[in-house]
Amino acid sequence: GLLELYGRMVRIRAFEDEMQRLFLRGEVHGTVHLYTGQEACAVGVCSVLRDGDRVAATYRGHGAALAMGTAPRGLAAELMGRSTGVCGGRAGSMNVIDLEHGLIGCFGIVGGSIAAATGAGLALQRSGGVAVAFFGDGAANHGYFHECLNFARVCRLPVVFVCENNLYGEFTPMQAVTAGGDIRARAAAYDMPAEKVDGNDVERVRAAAEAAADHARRGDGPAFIECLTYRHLGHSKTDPGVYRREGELDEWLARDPLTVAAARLADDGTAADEIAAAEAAARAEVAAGVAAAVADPYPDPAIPAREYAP
Amino acid sequence: GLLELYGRMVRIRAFEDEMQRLFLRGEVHGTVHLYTGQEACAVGVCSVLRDGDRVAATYRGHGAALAMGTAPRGLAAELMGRSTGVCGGRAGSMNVIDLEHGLIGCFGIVGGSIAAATGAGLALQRSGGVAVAFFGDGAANHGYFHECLNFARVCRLPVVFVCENNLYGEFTPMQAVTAGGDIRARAAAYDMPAEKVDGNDVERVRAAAEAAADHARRGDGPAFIECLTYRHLGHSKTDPGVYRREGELDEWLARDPLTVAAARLADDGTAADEIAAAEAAARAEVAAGVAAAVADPYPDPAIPAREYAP
Amino acid sequence: MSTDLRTAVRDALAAEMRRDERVVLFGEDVAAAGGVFKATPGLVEEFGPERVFDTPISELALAGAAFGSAVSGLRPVVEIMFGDFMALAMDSLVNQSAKYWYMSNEQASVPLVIRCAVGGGGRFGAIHSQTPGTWLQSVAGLKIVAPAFPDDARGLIEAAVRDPNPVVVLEHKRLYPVAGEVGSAPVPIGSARVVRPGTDVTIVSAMRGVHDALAAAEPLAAAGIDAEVIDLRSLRPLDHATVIESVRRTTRLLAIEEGPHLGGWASGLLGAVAELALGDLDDVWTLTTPPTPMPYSPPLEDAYLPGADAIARSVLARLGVSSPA
Amino acid sequence: MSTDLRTAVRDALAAEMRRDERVVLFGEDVAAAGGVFKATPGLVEEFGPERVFDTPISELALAGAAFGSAVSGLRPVVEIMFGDFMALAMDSLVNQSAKYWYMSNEQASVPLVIRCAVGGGGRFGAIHSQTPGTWLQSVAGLKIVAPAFPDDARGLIEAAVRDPNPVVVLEHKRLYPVAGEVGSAPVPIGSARVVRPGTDVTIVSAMRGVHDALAAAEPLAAAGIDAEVIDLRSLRPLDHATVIESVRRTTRLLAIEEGPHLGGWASGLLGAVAELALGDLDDVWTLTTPPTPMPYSPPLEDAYLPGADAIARSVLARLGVSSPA
Ligand SMILES: Cc1ncc(C[n+]2csc(CCOP(=O)(O)OP(=O)(O)O)c2C)c(N)n1
Ligand SMILES: Cc1ncc(C[n+]2csc(CCOP(=O)(O)OP(=O)(O)O)c2C)c(N)n1
Ligand SMILES: [Mg+2]
Ligand SMILES: [Mg+2]
Repeated sequence: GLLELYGRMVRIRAFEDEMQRLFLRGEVHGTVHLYTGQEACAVGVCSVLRDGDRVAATYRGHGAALAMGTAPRGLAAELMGRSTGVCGGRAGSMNVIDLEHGLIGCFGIVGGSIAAATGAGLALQRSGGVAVAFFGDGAANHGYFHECLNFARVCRLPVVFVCENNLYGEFTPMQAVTAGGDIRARAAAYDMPAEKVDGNDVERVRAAAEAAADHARRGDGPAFIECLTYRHLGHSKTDPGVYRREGELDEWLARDPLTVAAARLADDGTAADEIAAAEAAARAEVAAGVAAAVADPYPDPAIPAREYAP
Repeated sequence: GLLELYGRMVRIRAFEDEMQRLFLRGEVHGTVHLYTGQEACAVGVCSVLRDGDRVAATYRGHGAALAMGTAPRGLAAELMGRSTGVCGGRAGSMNVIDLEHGLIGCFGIVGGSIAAATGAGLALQRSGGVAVAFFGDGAANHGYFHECLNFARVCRLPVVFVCENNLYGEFTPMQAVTAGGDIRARAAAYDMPAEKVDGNDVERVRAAAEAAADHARRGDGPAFIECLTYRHLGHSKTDPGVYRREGELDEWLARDPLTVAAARLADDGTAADEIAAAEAAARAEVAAGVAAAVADPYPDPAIPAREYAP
Repeated sequence: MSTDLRTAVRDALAAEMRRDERVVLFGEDVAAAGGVFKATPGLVEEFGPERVFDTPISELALAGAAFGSAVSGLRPVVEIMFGDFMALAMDSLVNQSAKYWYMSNEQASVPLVIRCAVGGGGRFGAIHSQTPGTWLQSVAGLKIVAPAFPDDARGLIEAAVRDPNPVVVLEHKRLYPVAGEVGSAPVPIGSARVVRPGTDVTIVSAMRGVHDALAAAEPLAAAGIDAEVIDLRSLRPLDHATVIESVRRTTRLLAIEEGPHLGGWASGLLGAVAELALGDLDDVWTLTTPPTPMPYSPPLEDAYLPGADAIARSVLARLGVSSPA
Repeated sequence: MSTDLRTAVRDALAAEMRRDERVVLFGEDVAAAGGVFKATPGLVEEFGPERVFDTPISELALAGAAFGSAVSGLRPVVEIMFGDFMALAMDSLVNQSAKYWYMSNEQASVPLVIRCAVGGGGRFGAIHSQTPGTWLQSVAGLKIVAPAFPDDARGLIEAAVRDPNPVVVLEHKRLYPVAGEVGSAPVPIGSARVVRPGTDVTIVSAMRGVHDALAAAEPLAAAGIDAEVIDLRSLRPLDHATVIESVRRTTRLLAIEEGPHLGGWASGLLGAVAELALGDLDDVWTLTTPPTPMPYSPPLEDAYLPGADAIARSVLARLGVSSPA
C-alpha cells in the first residue's frame, strides 16, 4: 500500500540527508549526486518488480539501490569507501553495483544504464523477467538512448525505460538542449508505449510502471515512462545553483513526493501517528545502518586485486 | 531545367556503369558501392546549392561527388588508385574528398557524413551557407543520427539532412531494424521540418531541397528530407542479393529515375533527339574522363608522406 | 582436418553454441547473410533467430547489449564488422565490461566476446583497415586475442567464449583464406607460441606479421641467419615470458607490427623485454608502418605494409649481413 | 605572473579567442557555468553565445561538430568533460579528424582542439579517473599534449589552437590548483623539457608524475642519487631525442605512468629508447599502476597511484642503494 511506499521514500530521503552530512564532513569523497526530491520515481517503479528482474541506474542511483533492497549500511559504507561497502569500497557513489538485489549497477556514463538494461532484457527474454533503465532528461540526447531504444524495440526486449526528467542536466536546462522538448514523443517514434507521468506522485509512477512492466513481461517489447520530477539539491557537490528559475525550487518543494504521499495517506484516513511511525521506522533503520557504516574499516590496500575473473 | 538535371543523372549512371566494369576488370580495388538507381537524390539536392555550400556523403558517394562537380577523370582515377585521383589515390572509393567542389567528403563510417555536415553547418552559419548530409536508412539507427540532428536543431544550424531510404542497409531490410519504420517521423520529433519525397523524381527532390535549403539559409535551423529510392545493384562487390522481395527490383527498374525524367521531358515536349543528345554528351564526357584515368599513373610510394600539416 | 581460418572461426562458434545454449551471436548482417566476411554462414539456420540475429547499425548498442546480457546470464558473441568501428563500441567495452569484475568487487564477471575483422592489404582504405589492438591494449580487465592460424583461431575462439572475462578477437582480413590443420587442443589466452625455432634472432609478431616473418626466415636462412619466429597470439595478457626465454638465447629481438611505431604494441614489447632482460640483449628493434593512415592505392598500400621482403632486409641490415646475391 | 593551471588554461583560451575570431568553444556546461572544472569561466561573457556555448550531452556529436567546422573554416575547441568520455568521441576524432589531412592528399587539415580532464586521485572512481592518452597514442595524424605546469598549459594550449592538426589536450585534475609562473614563450608541441638536471638516473613522466618525480628527487639526492627529471609535455609526437640525450649521460631510465603497464606509453618509451640507444643503457624500468581499474576508496586509490615515495623507493631499490635512515 501507499504507506509502505511512503516508508521506502522516507528511507531514501533519510539516507540522502545522511550522505550530504557525511560528504560535508569529508567521509564521502570525490563527488556525490543526491536523489532528494525524486524518490517517487525509483520507489514507484521498483515496487512493481519481481525476483529476477533487473535494474540499471545512474550515478544518481542511491534511490534505485535502496528501492531494490540494498542495505543502507552497505550502501553508506560503499560511499565512504569502506570494506563493508556493497562493492568493498572499490566503486564509490557513482558506480554502485548490487546484483544480489537485482541492481546491475549505477552507471557513471550518461546513457550507460540504458545500454545495461537493454542487454539485460536480452537475457531476461528467456525467463520472463523485466529489465529497467533509469536515466535523466540529459541522457535523452545521447547516442545510447537512440541506439538502445531502437535496438530494444526491434528485438522486442522486455525493458522498461524510465526517464527521470528533472528539468536539468547538470546546470543546463532540458529545454535548451533537447530539440522538440518532448522526450516522450521521441520514445513514441520508436513505436513503443510511452507515457508521461507526475514523477512526484508515487502511485501514478507505480501505475505507469505496472502497465509498462506488464507489456514487457507479456512479450510485447519495451515501454517508456517519462517521470516529471525535480532534484531539490544541487547536481553534485559543486553546483552554482544559479540556473534555477526564481521560485522554481519552492514550487517543487511544495510538491515534494513525500509531502504528496503523506497528504494522500491522511486524506485516505491513515492515522497521523501511523504515518509518523512509518517515517520514524524508516529514519531509524537508515540511521542505524549509516552509524554502523561509519564505524566500518577501510579496505586493506595490501590485499592484491585480481585483474581477471578466474 | 529538367534536361540539365537529366544530363547530370546520366553522367552518374554512365560513371557507375564504367566503375562496375573496371571493378570486374580489377582496376577498381577492394570494394565499391554504386549509386545506380539513386541518381535523382544527389542531382536534385545538389542542384539547389550555391558556391560555398558544402556536402558530406557516404561510401556510396560517387553520385554526390559528380553532382557537386568533381571531374569524372579525377574521380575515376581515385577509384583506381592513380596519382591523378582527386585524393591522389590515397582515399579510394569510400572516402573521396573534393573540397574545391564543396565535397567535405564521402565517409566510410555509417553516420559520419551526418556529423561532418553538422559541423560544417556551425561554420557556415557565419556566412549564410548551407551544409548537406547524405546518408542511408541504416544510418538512421545510429547514434550519430540522433546526436547530430538534435545538436543541429538546438544550435539552429543551417543543415539539410537527406536520408536516402533505399530500403536496405547492406542485406538487411530497413523495416526489420528500424523501430516504427518511419524515419521522417524521427526527424520531426526533433522539431525540424521533415518531408518524405519520391527519391526517384528529380524534380520533387529538387523542390524539397529548395524548401529545406531556404529554411536553413534563412537562419531557421536544419531541415530533413527522406528520399524513397532504391539501389539497382548489390550493396557492394559481394552481395548475395537474395534479400530482395520477388519482383521488387523490376518494380523499381520501371521507376528508374532516368526513365522517369526522360518520360517527363518527352511529355513536356522536349524532342527525342534533344534528350538523346543530352544523354550522349553526358556519356561521352564520362567515357573520355574514364579513359584518361585508366591511362593515368600510379602514385610513387617512394615519395614520403607527411603525418601532419605544417 | 585442414580448413581455412574463416571456416575455423565459424566452426568454433558453432561448436561453442552447441555446447552451451547461453551462447548467442548478433551483429550487422551476421545471420541471414552469414556475415560480410562470411565467417558465420549457417549459424542462424542451425541455432535459430533467437540465438543468432541481425541488428541495426548501432555499434554502441551492440557493445552495450553484450555487456548487459553477459552480466545477466548469457554468453554473447558480437561481431563488429570492421575493427575500425570498435571506436564506436568502445565506451561500453571499456567503461562497462572491462571494469565490472573489479569494480563490483568480484560480484560478477562479464563473459562476452567481440569479434572484428582487422588489418590492411585488402584495398579497403584508411577507415576499413585499422587494427584496434593498440586502442585497447592498456585497458585493464580486457583480453585481446589475435590468431594467425586456423587452429589458433579455433582454439582462441573456444577459449574466448568460455572465458569469464570480456575478450576481443581480432581476425585479420588477409588471413581468412589461409588454410591449415585444425585440431582440438586448448589454446590458452595469453600464451605465445614459437612457430619456428631459431638461434640468431627472435622475430615476434601477430596475425599476418607471423606469416610474413615465417616467409622472411627462408631468405634469412639462405643468408646464414637462423630466425626464431614467435606468434604472440594474444595482445592482452601478453606472454612476455616466452619472448624473453627466446631472446635470452638469440640476444636479438625484432617486433613487427601492422601499425605506427609510436603507441604501438611492438615498442611496448621491446620496453617490457628491456625492463626484464636488458643484460641479455645485443639488439632490439621494430618494423612498423609509417605514421600515416593506411593508403588505398595498391602500390602505396603495398609499400606501407611491412612484408616479408622488408623483414628480411631489415634483419640483414641490422645484423650487418649482406644479402645473398 | 603566478597563477594556477586552471586559470592558465582559461587565460590561454581567452587570449587565443581574442587573437583569432575563428576560435569557438563548446561543450557540456562550459558557457553559463564556466565548466565543471571551472576552466572556462567568463568566456561566454566576453565572447558571446555565438562563440562559446553549452551543448547537449552528446560526445560523438561534439567531436563530429568539431571536425566538420574545422574543415569549414573555424578553429573549434571542444571540452570533453572527463577524459573517460573520450571513448564516446573517439570515432570522429580517429576516423574523421586524424585521417583527413593525409587521406585528402593534403587538401585541408583539421585545426581542432579537444580538451579533457584526466587522471586519478580525486576519489572519482574508475569511470572518471582515466587518462585516455594510451587509447589514442597510436593514432597517426593526431597530436596529444599533457602539461604539468601552468606555463606549459598556457603554451601548449596556445600551440594547440594555432596548430593546423587535431590536438588532444590532457588536463590532469590534480594539477588544476597547482600554481606557477606563466610567461609568454612558445611551447612547441612535441618537445620535452628537462625540469631537473641530474647525472645518475633519468626519470621521465608527464602531468602529475612530473611533480611526483621532482618530489622524489629530494630524498634521492639525500641518498646520493642525482636524478634528472624530464617532463614529456607531449605524448604524440613524442620527443625521444631529449630522453635519449639524457639517458646517454645517466645510463638509467625510469618512466612513470599513471596507468597500467601493458599497452602504456611508458613501456613504449623504454622500447623506443632501447631501439635507438641500447648500448648506452645500464638499466631501464617503469613505475605504473596495477592492472585494474582505478579504485574509489581513498586508501586503495592512494596505494594504486605511483607517488613520490614509491618513485624514490623504486629508484633506490633498482640502483641497489639503501634508503637513508
Ligand atoms: C557520457 C557522459 N557525459 C557527461 C557526463 C557528465 N555528467 C554527469 S551527470 C550529467 C548530467 C546528466 O543529466 P541528466 O541525464 O538529466 O541526469 P540528472 O543528473 O539530472 O539526474 C553530466 C553531463 C557523464 N557522466 N557521462
Ligand atoms: C559505423 C559503421 N557500421 C557498419 C558499417 C558497414 N556498412 C557499410 S554500408 C552499411 C549499410 C548502410 O546502410 P544505409 O545507411 O541504408 O546506406 P546504403 O548503403 O543503403 O546506401 C554498413 C552496415 C560502416 N561502414 N560503418
Ligand atoms: Mg536531469
Ligand atoms: Mg540503405
